[in-house]
Amino acid sequence: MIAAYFLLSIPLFGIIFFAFAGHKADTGLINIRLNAVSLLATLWLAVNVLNGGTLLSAQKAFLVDPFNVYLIVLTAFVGLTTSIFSSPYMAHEKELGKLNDARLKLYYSMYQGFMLAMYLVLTTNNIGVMWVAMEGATLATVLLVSLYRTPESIEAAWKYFILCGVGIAQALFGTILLYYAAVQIGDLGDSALLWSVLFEHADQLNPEILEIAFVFLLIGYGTKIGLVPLHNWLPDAHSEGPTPMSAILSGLLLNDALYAVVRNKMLVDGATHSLIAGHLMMGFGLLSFLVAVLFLHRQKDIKRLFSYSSIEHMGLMTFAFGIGGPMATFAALLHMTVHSLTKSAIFVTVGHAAQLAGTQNMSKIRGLIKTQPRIGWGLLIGTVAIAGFPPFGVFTSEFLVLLATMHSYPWLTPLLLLGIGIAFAGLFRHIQPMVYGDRPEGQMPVKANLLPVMIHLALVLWLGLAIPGFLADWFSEATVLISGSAPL
Amino acid sequence: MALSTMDIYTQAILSTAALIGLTSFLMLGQSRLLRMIFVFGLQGLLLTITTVLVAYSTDNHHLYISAGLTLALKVVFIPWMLRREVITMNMHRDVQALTNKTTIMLGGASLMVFSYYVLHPIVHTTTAVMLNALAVSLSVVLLGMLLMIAHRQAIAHVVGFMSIENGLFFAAIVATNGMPMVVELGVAFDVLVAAVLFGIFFLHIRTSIDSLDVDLLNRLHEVDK
Amino acid sequence: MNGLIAILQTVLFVSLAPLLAGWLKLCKCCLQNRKPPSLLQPYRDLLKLTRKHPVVAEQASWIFTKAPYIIFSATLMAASVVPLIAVDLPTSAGADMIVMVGFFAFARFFLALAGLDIGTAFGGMGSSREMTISSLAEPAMLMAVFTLAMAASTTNLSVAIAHVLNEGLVLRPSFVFALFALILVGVAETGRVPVDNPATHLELTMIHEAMILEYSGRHLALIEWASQLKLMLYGVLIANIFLPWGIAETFTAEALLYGLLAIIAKLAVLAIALAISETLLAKMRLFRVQEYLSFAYLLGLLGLLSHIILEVSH
Amino acid sequence: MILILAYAAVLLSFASGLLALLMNQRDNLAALSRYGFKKYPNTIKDGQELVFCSLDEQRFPVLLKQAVFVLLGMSGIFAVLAGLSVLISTDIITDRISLGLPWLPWHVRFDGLSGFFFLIIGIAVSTVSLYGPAYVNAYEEDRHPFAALGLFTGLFVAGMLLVLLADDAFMFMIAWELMSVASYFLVAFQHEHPANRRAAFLYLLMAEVGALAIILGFGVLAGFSDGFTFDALRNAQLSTTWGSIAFGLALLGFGMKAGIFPVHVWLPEAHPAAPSHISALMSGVMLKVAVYGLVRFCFDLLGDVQWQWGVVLLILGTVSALGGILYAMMQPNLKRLLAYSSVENIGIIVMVLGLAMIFLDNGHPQLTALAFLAALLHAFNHALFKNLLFLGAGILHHQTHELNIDMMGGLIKKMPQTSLLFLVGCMSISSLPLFNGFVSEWLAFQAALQADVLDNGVLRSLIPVAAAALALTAALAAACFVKVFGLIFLGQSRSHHSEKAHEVTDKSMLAGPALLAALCFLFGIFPGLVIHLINSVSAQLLEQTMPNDSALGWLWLAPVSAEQASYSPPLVLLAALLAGSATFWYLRRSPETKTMRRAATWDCGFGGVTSRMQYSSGAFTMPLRRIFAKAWLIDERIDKTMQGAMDQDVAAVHYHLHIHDHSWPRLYQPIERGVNSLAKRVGRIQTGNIRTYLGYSFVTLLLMLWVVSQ
Repeated sequence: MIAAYFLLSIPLFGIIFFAFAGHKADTGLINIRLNAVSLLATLWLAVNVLNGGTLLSAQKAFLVDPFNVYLIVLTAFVGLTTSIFSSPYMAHEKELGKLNDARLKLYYSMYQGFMLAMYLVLTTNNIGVMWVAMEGATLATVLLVSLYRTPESIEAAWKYFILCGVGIAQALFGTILLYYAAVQIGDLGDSALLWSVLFEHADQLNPEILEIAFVFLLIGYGTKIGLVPLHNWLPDAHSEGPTPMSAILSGLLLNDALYAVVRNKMLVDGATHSLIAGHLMMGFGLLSFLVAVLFLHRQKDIKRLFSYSSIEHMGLMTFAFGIGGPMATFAALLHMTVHSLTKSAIFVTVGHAAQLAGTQNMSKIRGLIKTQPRIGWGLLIGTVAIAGFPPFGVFTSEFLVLLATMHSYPWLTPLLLLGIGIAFAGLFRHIQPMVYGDRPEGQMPVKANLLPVMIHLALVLWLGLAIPGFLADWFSEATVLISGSAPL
Repeated sequence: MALSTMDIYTQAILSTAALIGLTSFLMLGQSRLLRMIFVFGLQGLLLTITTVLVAYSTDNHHLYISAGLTLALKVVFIPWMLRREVITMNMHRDVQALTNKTTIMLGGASLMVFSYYVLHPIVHTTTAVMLNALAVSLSVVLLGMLLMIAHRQAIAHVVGFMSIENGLFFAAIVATNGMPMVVELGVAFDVLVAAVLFGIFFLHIRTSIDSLDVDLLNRLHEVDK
Repeated sequence: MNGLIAILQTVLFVSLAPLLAGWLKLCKCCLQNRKPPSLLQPYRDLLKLTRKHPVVAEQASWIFTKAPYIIFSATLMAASVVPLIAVDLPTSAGADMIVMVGFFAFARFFLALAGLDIGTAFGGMGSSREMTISSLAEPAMLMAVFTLAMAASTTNLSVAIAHVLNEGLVLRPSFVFALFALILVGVAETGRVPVDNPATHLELTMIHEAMILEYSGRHLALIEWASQLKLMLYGVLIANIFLPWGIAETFTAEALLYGLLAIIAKLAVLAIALAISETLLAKMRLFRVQEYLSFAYLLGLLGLLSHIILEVSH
Repeated sequence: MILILAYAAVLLSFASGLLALLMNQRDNLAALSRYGFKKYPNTIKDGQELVFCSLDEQRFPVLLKQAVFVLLGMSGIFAVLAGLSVLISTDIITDRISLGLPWLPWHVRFDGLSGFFFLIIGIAVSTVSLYGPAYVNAYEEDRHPFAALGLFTGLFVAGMLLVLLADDAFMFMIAWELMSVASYFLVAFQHEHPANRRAAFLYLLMAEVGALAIILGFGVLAGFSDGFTFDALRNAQLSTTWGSIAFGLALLGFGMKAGIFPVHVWLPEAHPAAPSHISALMSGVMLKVAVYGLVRFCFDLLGDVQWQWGVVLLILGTVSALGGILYAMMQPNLKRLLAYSSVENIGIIVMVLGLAMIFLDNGHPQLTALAFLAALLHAFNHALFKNLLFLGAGILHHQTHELNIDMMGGLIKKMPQTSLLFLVGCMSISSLPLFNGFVSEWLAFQAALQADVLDNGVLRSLIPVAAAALALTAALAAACFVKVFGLIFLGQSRSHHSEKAHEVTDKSMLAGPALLAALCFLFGIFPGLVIHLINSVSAQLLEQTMPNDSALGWLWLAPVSAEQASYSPPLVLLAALLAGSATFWYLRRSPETKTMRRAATWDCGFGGVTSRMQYSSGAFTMPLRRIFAKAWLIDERIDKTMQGAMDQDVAAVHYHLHIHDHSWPRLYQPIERGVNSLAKRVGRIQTGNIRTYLGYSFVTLLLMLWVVSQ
């Protein structure tokens, strides 16, 4: 458990440190180091969990079980690789004069703040605190969205702030209802908000209240996941903020919001013994998936494009969790992992592409492979991966989702397939012209660090070809935890 | 059970609940920003009173702290900040006419009914007070959203947002005698930060579009005109 | 023994082909009351040509010079498959009717290439038209052939003919259709009026002649001979498939002789019929040919369907 | 042991791909080796010499390319060996690779069917790798990096081989998509031309849609069984309806890859875009892998086939065959033409497979085996001659920088060897006797002619009609390839490039095609060799072999019985040679007429026969174009530019002819428009007004609350 406390203390230190020294030349490096240390801490934590099983801190304030521990490691990992990418990126932005020292300070300290919020969301056992941390994540990132102070970025940030604020407020109402239901059992006292306690007494909770509570929680956290029709803030926020932030928003924030929903769903299922929660999630997921897929076709801004693809994939995961069978859950967990790896890798390449073309407008970006082969190929391969082509991991999870759907709700499979097909077309009709062709005038290579991209894509490839034993055990333990039985 | 049979504490709670609901309505119908802010402060005050009541009746001491926080944040700080904003933007004179006010008010009323209807299933597991409290707070939440949808001023949006918070708080206090301390503090902290951020944002928005009308924030759309 | 007879029959085929051509020309002349050349005129022509010194166009490649041999031997192969005077010969086992059609295709392929080889407009025109017509004629022909093949449940020509022979006189509607189809196709494939006019050298109308315009000497001889062979081959097909009576089933001298006389008689009659039709009919426009051939195809199809619907008992 | 050969083939192709990646790493390699030799100076000197001179600036790329293709060739040879050995040993080998999902490792199964297609791929790949090095030298490294080409070629081949090995749905799909994606990158290899980019996009899109259909097909089977291994799927008990649904999905999926009409449009776009040796692999082999998929799915996994499916295949096949060859005939671009003719040949294969299904469901196992054999044999033959022709096209493009056949001509004198090889290809593909194409069509006819054993009158009349359509197809194919060979190699050269053209200097480029041509001829004369192999396949798959009447001896082909039909290519060849040589000798006996006199071509006395007078491709096909006018969208224009007094006399006449595919306006553009308009509608919800957004979540909240409170 010390690992958890240590883990939480690192970003806390980072916030304060960068608030004062965020503008120094070597800040990027320090940021990388901090995230590296966090990653080590999470690995330590993971090893503990692997050996000792679920960890529960004193007073049960923190809970680390197979479900969230791998998300914690994933968070730390993506945080690290993104920081590796962000240090040359932000340096370049500063050279371009888009940023000044104050904003760099803000950026770096908020980066750590965001990481803190994420770790807190994942490690805490108290759903109230989980809410607080989730709100904290919004507050930490909202200023990053408007970092460039352009009218668009401010507009995007405002929408992000208001919509997520209102949304998350619903989640708090849901949490209060949960607490209310828990208090009714009596004799729980202050531990009535502790997830582990609630999970034990789930079947005593009042089902009617929990159903209503779940609606609020789903709407609230669903706004953060970016479920249609609550998604409207997402493309704006992703496209207007600095790219590293888009990468961590897409790669981490959405996942953790989904994590929160799933945690609460487990309680609700325990109480209601009905499929209502699952069906709600399936409905939202499918809607988001199909709508986002169509949006892909109309994008002009490259980062908007990929934020819609994030919505699409989050929709798919929500759908899969909604189905709730062991295989679907396994698939959803796997998809969480591969999606955040792939998507953050893509955002890294997209960031560099936008830098070397000097614009995010896709009709202006051309001939990337000829200009800077690594970036071009990175973007192309990343898109191939995210479009769900084997042997990349995204295919594996989508395949499993499809088959799970085929088993439980066969008549929904054609919709999914249609969506995947349209999504593929939507992505490639935009990506192809950008990567191929001859290089346009005055498009110069930029200093880029594509190590993160390679690592991420390599990992996704590995997951697609073979899921390593320990990870598989992890996933299946989490699956058992969530869906109650092991996959096949 | 009849109102007369309840103890004075419950009656007080119920009446504050009613008053809070009323304040939400007042805000919804309000076309002058300063008055809206004033009413919002009033709502905060009512909330504080409720908190104190609950704290006293259940002598739950940490609720006094949260009462203090509410007072400081929602009665003093936020109204003061918003008021200053209005003055500097000198919007305190212009009346922002609501489009079809009556429909909105009717909508608000039906929301009240709706929230009772939604929460009705839980009545058999609880007392009427709880039902009322929850229904009122739910309707306050919904009215807050309606307020944000109806008004075009960013300040009105902040007021709506905060009154949603109030609704949540009311539910937390009355229905569950307050959340655990850590959560209370966290929420209060978030509210504080949010308030500060709102302050910053007013600045940015003013500088970018030279107004606080959110309808002017519509560059990022995907409707090809 | 059988082998010998088979070879003998093939030799007969080759040697009789010019005679048939001569006889046809003779009949036509009589009908058009011109003074006919001698019956043996075609032999004289061929002999003359083989003695001549061949002249070859400059652009011509080896395709042009080797094509005549290929064409001739392909047609010869086809001829060797068809029972002329006797059925049940080893040669017809080596290749069935489909292969025979294949041989025609083979010959045509090289004829068309030869036409293109010299690089003149005529050659191209000829081979284009030839390929067009033949590609329409082939399915019609196969339809007719399939009718027979299904009726006799074999594609082996001599077995099929034997089958028809032993079945005795059965009036099959399918055969009537097939017969007409085969006649139409034969006329088209051998380049007779109304599809093509072997006598003309008017550029715009000629098909077969256009391709061989550049040939001379022994090459021309071979090609001419091959086309005479083809004509006779169709004749023999029509004669022996649909009225096989007289063809030898036992390899005794008199049977064979009888068979020979029979086939000569049949061919003579057919030639007269052809001569009459050629005298009466005029050559049709090129783009009427597809109607003509699709009619042939239709007949073949009708034959097949009537066989399947009327004659197969299940 | 046999499996080891198969694995070796896969791994070698992977290795060749990875080796190609070293193309840009010359400096690092040099540094590494220098470091290595500094570390261990006591290694032999000449070894160092060897390494350094191989790492030399000029030599390195050449050596590396050769090495890559050597590995590829070895993989091909191993594939051939593996295929042959499994076919001869006629046993089924299964294995598991601990990759994939934790509870679903990759299942491997290597049986006769896979072996046969291994053989096809092996032959193609080894010939291509003979041909490759000289061909790829034409690309400049900076514009078309060899690394990408080599890598994806290796992955492509590996993918195809893995598809054949797969024994569970998951591995099958992975291998399948690996094949698709790798070939997509190869199609997009020369991406500076917008047309190629468009082709690549279209190709990948259709591959994706097809793959989704296949997944769904597997899903249907898996829905009725436990697990995704093929063994489990075989045992799935499907109702006829679900079976038909699965069949339809599989047909769509595999048909898209195989290029069945009307989902064939990617073929003519993608094949010209790819480098020629790749189009050879795609057209010659990848389409066969799709056929393999269809056969595996229908005959092996689905098990009890319905004759109605057979009818569907029969009709689709006939349409594809006719449509393919008709479109092929109209193409001036050689590789487009070949691509369309692939559509034709796939059509024939599918049609005969349909025949097999019909016979199978009507309980005629022997005839099933016959039709099945005809189909597989045609697949094999098509792989041979289509490879040959594509490689030939590559050589022509390499030497003349032209693919438009109207710009060639007279090449037979400039490139004698190439022309001979190409001629063999043309003769095989137009199914002339003595060549392999004829044998499979002959067998197809034999199968079709057995139709009157069927009870169903409709089928009995339908099948011969299809057979006649097949005849028409064959005849048109002959016409088409007469045009191709005649216009490219015969006559006078029509352009400067073909004027200057000469035979390839690097003979290794001819070796591949030569091998293929030899095989085309060999299997045309001794089809028994292949037929024997295929028999062992159908023995495994259908428990039934073709009753080749052995009374006549192995030189003979008697599919049903010697009575019914027999064909003996060797004897025919012998006789033909005898006859030919006899006449040849006889006619050229006299010494004075032995020689030929060369003279100017007859020019009707006008003088000056120029190459412009020759028939062009458009002119050659004009009669057919008028006859089958309905089959195409013909856009034919004649523009006159007038001049002189009152613009009365004609200065120049311009003739435009564009032939379009019906399936574009009928099928594809509507879909595209539909998606776009739908996206436009959906786009409206992103209004940009925050109050609207709040309204959304408000309404959603109320709705949800209402839902749960029901």
